[in-house]
Amino acid sequence: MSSVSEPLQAPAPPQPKDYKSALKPIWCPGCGDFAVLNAITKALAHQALPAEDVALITGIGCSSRIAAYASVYGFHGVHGRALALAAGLKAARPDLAVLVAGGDGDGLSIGGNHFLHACRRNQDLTYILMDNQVYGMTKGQASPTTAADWTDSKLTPHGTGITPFQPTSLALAAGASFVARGFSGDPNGLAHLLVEAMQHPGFAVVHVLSPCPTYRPEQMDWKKVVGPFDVEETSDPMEAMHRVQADDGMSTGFIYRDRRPAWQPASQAERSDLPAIEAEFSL
Amino acid sequence: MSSVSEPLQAPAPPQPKDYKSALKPIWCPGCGDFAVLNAITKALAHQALPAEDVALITGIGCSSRIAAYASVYGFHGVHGRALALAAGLKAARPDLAVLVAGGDGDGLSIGGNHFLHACRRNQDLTYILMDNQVYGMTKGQASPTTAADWTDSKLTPHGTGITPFQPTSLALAAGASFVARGFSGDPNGLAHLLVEAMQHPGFAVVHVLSPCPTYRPEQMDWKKVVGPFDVEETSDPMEAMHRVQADDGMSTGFIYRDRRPAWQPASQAERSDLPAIEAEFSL
Amino acid sequence: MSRSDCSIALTGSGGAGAITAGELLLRLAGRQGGYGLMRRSFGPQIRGGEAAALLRFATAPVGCMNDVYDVFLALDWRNAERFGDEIPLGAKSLVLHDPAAGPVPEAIVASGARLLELPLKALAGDLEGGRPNMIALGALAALIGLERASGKTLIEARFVAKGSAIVEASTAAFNAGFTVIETAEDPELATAWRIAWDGDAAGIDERWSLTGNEGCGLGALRGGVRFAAAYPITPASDMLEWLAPRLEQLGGCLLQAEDELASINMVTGASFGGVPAMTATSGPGLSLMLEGMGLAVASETPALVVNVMRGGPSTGIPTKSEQADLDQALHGLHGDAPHLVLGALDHADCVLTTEWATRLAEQLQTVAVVLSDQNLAQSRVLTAAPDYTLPALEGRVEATASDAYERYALTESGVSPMARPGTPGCMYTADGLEHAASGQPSTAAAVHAAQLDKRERKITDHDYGDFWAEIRNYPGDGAPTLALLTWGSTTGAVREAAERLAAKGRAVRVIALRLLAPARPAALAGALAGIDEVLVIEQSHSRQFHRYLRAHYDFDQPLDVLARPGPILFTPGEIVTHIEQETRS
Amino acid sequence: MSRSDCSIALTGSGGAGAITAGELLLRLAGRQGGYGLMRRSFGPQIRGGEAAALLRFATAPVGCMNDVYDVFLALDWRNAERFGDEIPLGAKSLVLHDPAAGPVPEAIVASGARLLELPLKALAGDLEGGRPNMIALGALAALIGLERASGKTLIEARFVAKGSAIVEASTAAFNAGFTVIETAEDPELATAWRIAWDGDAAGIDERWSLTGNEGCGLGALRGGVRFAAAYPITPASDMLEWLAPRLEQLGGCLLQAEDELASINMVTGASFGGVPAMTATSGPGLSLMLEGMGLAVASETPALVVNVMRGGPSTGIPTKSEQADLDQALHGLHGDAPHLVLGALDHADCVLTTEWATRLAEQLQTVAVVLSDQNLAQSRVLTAAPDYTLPALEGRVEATASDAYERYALTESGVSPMARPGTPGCMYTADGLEHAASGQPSTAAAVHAAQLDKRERKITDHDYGDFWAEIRNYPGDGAPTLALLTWGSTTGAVREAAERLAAKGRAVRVIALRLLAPARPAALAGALAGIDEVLVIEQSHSRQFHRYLRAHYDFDQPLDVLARPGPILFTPGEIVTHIEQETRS
Ligand SMILES: Cc1ncc(C[n+]2csc(CCOP(=O)(O)OP(=O)(O)O)c2C)c(N)n1
Ligand SMILES: Cc1ncc(C[n+]2csc(CCOP(=O)(O)OP(=O)(O)O)c2C)c(N)n1
Ligand code: SF4
Ligand code: SF4
Ligand SMILES: [Mg+2]
Ligand SMILES: [Mg+2]
Repeated sequence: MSSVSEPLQAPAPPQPKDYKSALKPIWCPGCGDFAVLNAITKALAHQALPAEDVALITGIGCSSRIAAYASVYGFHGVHGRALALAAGLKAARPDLAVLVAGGDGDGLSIGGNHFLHACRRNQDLTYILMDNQVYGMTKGQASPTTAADWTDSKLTPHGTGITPFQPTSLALAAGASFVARGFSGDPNGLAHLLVEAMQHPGFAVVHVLSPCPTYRPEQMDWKKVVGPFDVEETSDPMEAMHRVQADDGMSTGFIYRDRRPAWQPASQAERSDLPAIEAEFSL
Repeated sequence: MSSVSEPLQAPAPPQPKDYKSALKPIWCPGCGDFAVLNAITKALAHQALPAEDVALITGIGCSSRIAAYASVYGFHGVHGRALALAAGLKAARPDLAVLVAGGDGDGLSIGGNHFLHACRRNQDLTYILMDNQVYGMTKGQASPTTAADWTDSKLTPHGTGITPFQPTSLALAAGASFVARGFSGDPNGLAHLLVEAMQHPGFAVVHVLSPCPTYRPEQMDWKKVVGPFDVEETSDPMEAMHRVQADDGMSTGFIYRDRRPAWQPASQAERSDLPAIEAEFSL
Repeated sequence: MSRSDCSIALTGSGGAGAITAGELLLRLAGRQGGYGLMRRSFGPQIRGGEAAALLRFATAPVGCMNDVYDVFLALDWRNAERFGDEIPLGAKSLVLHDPAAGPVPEAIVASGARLLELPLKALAGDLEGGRPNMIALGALAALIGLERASGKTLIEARFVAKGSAIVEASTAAFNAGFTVIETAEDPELATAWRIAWDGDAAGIDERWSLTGNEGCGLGALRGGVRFAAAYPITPASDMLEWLAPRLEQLGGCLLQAEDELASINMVTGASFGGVPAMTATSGPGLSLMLEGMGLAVASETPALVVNVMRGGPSTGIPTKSEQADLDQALHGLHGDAPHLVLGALDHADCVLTTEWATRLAEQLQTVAVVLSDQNLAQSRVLTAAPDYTLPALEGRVEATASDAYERYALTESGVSPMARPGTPGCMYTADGLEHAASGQPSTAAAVHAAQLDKRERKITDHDYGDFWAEIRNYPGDGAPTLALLTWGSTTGAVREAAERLAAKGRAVRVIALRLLAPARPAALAGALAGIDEVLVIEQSHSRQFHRYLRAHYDFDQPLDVLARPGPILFTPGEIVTHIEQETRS
Repeated sequence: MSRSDCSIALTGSGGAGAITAGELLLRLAGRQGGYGLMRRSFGPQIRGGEAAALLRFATAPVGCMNDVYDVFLALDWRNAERFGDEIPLGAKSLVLHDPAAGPVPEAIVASGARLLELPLKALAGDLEGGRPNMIALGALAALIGLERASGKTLIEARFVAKGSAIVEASTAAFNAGFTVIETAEDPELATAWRIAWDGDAAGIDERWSLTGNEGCGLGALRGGVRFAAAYPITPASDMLEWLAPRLEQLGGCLLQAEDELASINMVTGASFGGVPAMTATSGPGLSLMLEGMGLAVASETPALVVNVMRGGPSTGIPTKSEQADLDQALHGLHGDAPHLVLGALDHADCVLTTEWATRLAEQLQTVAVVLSDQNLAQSRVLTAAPDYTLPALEGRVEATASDAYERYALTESGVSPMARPGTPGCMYTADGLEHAASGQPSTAAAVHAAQLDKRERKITDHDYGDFWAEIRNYPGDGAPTLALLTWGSTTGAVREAAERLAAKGRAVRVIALRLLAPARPAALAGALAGIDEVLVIEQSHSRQFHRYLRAHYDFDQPLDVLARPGPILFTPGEIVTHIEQETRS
């Protein structure tokens, strides 16, 4: 505690590293997820958010390990349920800034239903979908965003033969009110998107291309093809849908933003108390 | 068995009633689901499909009870998993015609993930989504297609406050190759859609407006507002998306059809046998 | 001649109003100082199908249906045979039937019950807007000795919103029915079914009308729950519907989730945020929650799960009762995942047990499963207002700002302070991976063992006081040597069986376990002092409770078992007969 | 001096190639007529982190690791301390270390093991493209008396695809390592760790190299499985990856599902279609499958679920072994849902048990859960090719066209003919709702009881013959009075402990349960004849197996328990010590 006689000083603005935990990531060298972590801490520092007022909720996967690497309140939950954990947390604690992060498997395979319903519910959450088009943690199987002809998994030796999802299209069709795409190769750009996503009043989906050099070494070439969208963001969902459908999935930037108010649990009932409620049981 | 001396006669063409089971439906009087059952049996009769070569797979809900009312091979599974049952059945038994039916709760709430993935997988299945915008079976709660301001459920006394899903938009965004909308008030039109859906090579979604007079009595007015789309079907998914977004959800007819081949499990590997496989273990 | 107990079944086809009449009759009896219980039963049709109101009235509290119905009134006979199983009749039963409804079904005639005509249609025809169910209400009210005047008051209160014409027509119908019985030639009608409402009217103000679902909902609120997330399922939905508006009134909320996978995780998320949280479901939903419950156990996040049991397995018999989710509640989680399982013993006990479970979950930072069942959940009882004092519990131990905060610190009790998000300096990551005291993931054997020990110790070492079971002696000729060991809603019938045995001179002890896990072997051994025979009574085909007792308790006495599946509930007579025929002593 | 058994640990940081060298060493020993076992262990990093190859070689089959490692070779010391728990060393151990890798860690020095320098880096530097791991391979091969020539052959076979430069460099490195040991001054090096490969070479052709995951996969194929659906999960994924191409080769298929809710229902759908079907998963996935398994039980649809246990609860310790999903496999379904649970006893037994489970599920129209664990699943053993004859099973009883077909007919055995879709006249609806014989939903008490009885009877009344357990006497001085009762992969260490006790004169009987549910109390009572003390051995913190035995079996003997959690596996010595210190007789 500072003694009374010390001169008052404005606290130093927080730095990104202040939001990092002491834990050493288990990620492989070169994994895109390192940069996502950096972008998150930058975005938090930029907003100078007190670390204790931020929660980072994840599922299971390499990407989902990110919760423990940030020094905020974290929950490393079970596979696919991060958005449900976060929905409960945010409804109970609207005062917290709640970030959710996880992989393409976590969010679109096992967690697909919660993704749909989170988009529809439009709670004030920021969802960081770390897409490497593979299940990294379980050693390289196809995910819902993997190209149909990717044959490197022994589970699907001829490729899945199934057209991948476009996460941004799904988000739009399901009703998300903010959709953007970032790239781990551009952590500053990503941090900027994250700041805006957090400022957005409703459910914000940030689709992040985050390569897995271990199981998708060819993704190391993403840096050659990723670039900004050549159009501005829109508030027309159909227009946004057009753009993402026309795109090769490699353009980054803001896609869609509709500033309608976030959903919150109903609170218009007249306040009562337990004795009054119990009185209803009397004959 | 007919004796040899009897004159040979062409078998009478099957009638819709031949596809009905002896079981009396538990549905409330006036429930739209009766007409959906009629439409299914008409569609089967129209195609003169041997009843034993048809399977009807459902989940749980008033609508899902339909499996037992048709005299085909049926599976009345658990809540939300009909599409998964059907995916396994069709992969194992591609010779069967497999229909899947269920409610808006079964298909879009608890079963939402399988709906997404069935659309993406594009197996040759026909999915009849019987939408009454309510959970009938559990006595009237809001479903994912219920309007945000519907206040008749005690669970959401001020309405859900959440924008409903557009099932057809979701189907399109997730990759379904056939999308249409029918109405239980027009069983012949619905039967026609079902025939086409069954003929379609891939995953066909038929969104059926099927009123619940018990918990949504106002839906009895649907017959006044439902009418055919004023445009032809398209094979352009964006175009289709436009139409369903512009529509009030009450237009019926074909929406989208893409005749790409259905997905089937891989079978390009050279055939082998168990002894050869076991030989791999030898040192 | 008057009696202290009368059971009535009232049936009718869709829209006939049997349930409405039954509910009014129950309320009427309550107003007159009586106790009672009402179950509802429906045919398979979703709505508008046949319905039965199954009622029991008495001058003392009742916890179960009786062996035989004294009175059966059918508004019509359409599909009435469906309820045959549920409405046992005997030679002393009275069947009131409307000649206009056609002949009495064979099975009912065969019971030997006395048949008496009650011309509902004809009487209704004489009255404008007169509804047969209100005539039936009047007749039954008169039969069991309720006051005509209170009928009027009640009908007014109930139908006032529907306008005065309805109120008047209903009242007239009620009166007409009442008069028929009052003025009947047969003097038996005026006396044989009349209950001696001995005016416990002073206690009426402390008398509640309560369903088990309401009881659990209230218990959760009393325990501090301010967040719920759930997906509708029979027979738990009414609890959720009761809770939704009331949580809101208390500044909390209920989220309708997309499925049970979401609801349990929403609960865990809210609880992580510092708000006591719950969900309610039934077997199929509980199955889907197990992974999420395991996460709450491993991450030491308090969570309340109320499971209202219905007939199983799978979709089973959703509208009927059974006690067969015990195994799953106890053992359904993968890995070694110690948690709390409690069972509510009766309607009022739903309040106590659920409040206690909530407080235990909060204090012990684990999952508490409360098992109720369709029997309690959807029946309505007239009962004394719940009156209990729980063992003192300090509530959730929260962490305060600290530099060296360790979320999973190895404390003596096994409970480690839990930081509420927003607390500076205590940031941690809750984890379902095995973790060291800091929360950091670890695969080390010593860490794993220490955390497994901690999670078990905090639960097994806790002092649950006397609430782990209800233990009552029913003294007969001498001290009891036979103990009836049961749990959950079966307790109602067991208690009454014990009373009857005691009245016949056979002393028994009833031990009804409220705390199912952790097991309390020392406490049970103490409760069995002086007992040389134990009969386990449960409603499960595979004897789940019996197996569990064998696994976790040592008995010096031989264990007998009376176990069978639902949907027909145990009656006191069935238990008495079993004991008289099968037990040794 | 030569030995019959030698344990070797080989560690290295990411990319050092410890695992590759270990695999080659195992294969080399197999080619020379030896038996052996290899486990792999990794640090937390997803890929490229430190790795350990844990090996044991012997002249007779081995089923577990030994108490202490005889040889520890570290390619480098980076993070090697992580494996400390898993690599116990003693004063007789030999540590081969590269002086260029820095000082030997304290903990290893403290073990008192003999330290010997092996200048890997230096030797590698002398060779073009020479990799230290191949030098280590050569050194270890020489140390345990393998032939230099076969090393060359094996290296060629392994690296041929990588080009001749790699083959040559690797061979040269192997030879260099081999020579270092061969020419070592210290004569002990040439003899002390040398195994007397007594040329069981005749049997090599019947010798397999097998992991538990491969064994389960093969067992399923032998049982007739031609459809699989699954969602990847550690440590079951390798089984799926083994199955996918092979199912396809046999005309079947494997579907990668979106989650486990889907996979179990896909399995049920395929099986409903007439194709024997399976899934494989681990704890978290099994949790999600329980509702679907209940549907298969209630609808009487055969289904095989292989659950490869890992450390729990929740996400737990995914890469390590534990036997703590037993409770869930037995009791995780809601309602009364009888089904089969089997546990594989060793690698080869994975084949037998999984084939048997598949055939039982098909014949009895129910769910069979096979429990394996990470210990078996991901370790590789050199074993005799599985050789067994299962009890005759007629397979799925199919219905033939009929007018009066009843899907759930009440037969004496409880098994009712199941119509394959496509069969005319037998259309029915499979249902998870309780149903009458016809399949029609019913809530009637008698129907429910009859169907519950049927579903239980078909399982409990089946004659499982002698396969329910492996029962072996290990004779010492006299007949055994102590029985070791165990299940699953723990059997390996228990068997070896029994051998050691017997060798010391202490006779014991090992009873390893292969069929866990239904319980076989009469059979076990028979197997316990002459026994007056029973020790239950299991790898679970909450003694799940012990509790289950208490619940379902009667013992005349006192039951002792040796139970502890993972991730460290039991060793024979630990069990012997426990028995010598704790058991009475
Ligand atoms: C219920 C359940 N099923 C399966 C798994 C195994 N599992 C762990 S992570 C993962 C997928 C990871 O993929 P993704 O979410 O894309 O994350 P990444 O590792 O690629 O970052 C799977 C299938 C699990 N932990 N739980
Ligand atoms: C796992 C599970 N959760 C909840 C339920 C309860 N439940 C039965 S049907 C149903 C919803 C029915 O709605 P929908 O699918 O729209 O069918 P409808 O009755 O409206 O035709 C619910 C929630 C269940 N059977 N299983
Ligand atoms: S496996 Fe891929 S996603 Fe996982 S840590 Fe390694 S590089 Fe990253
Ligand atoms: S509740 Fe609604 S959906 Fe269900 S049967 Fe009745 S009308 Fe149909
Ligand atoms: Mg991924
Ligand atoms: Mg519906």
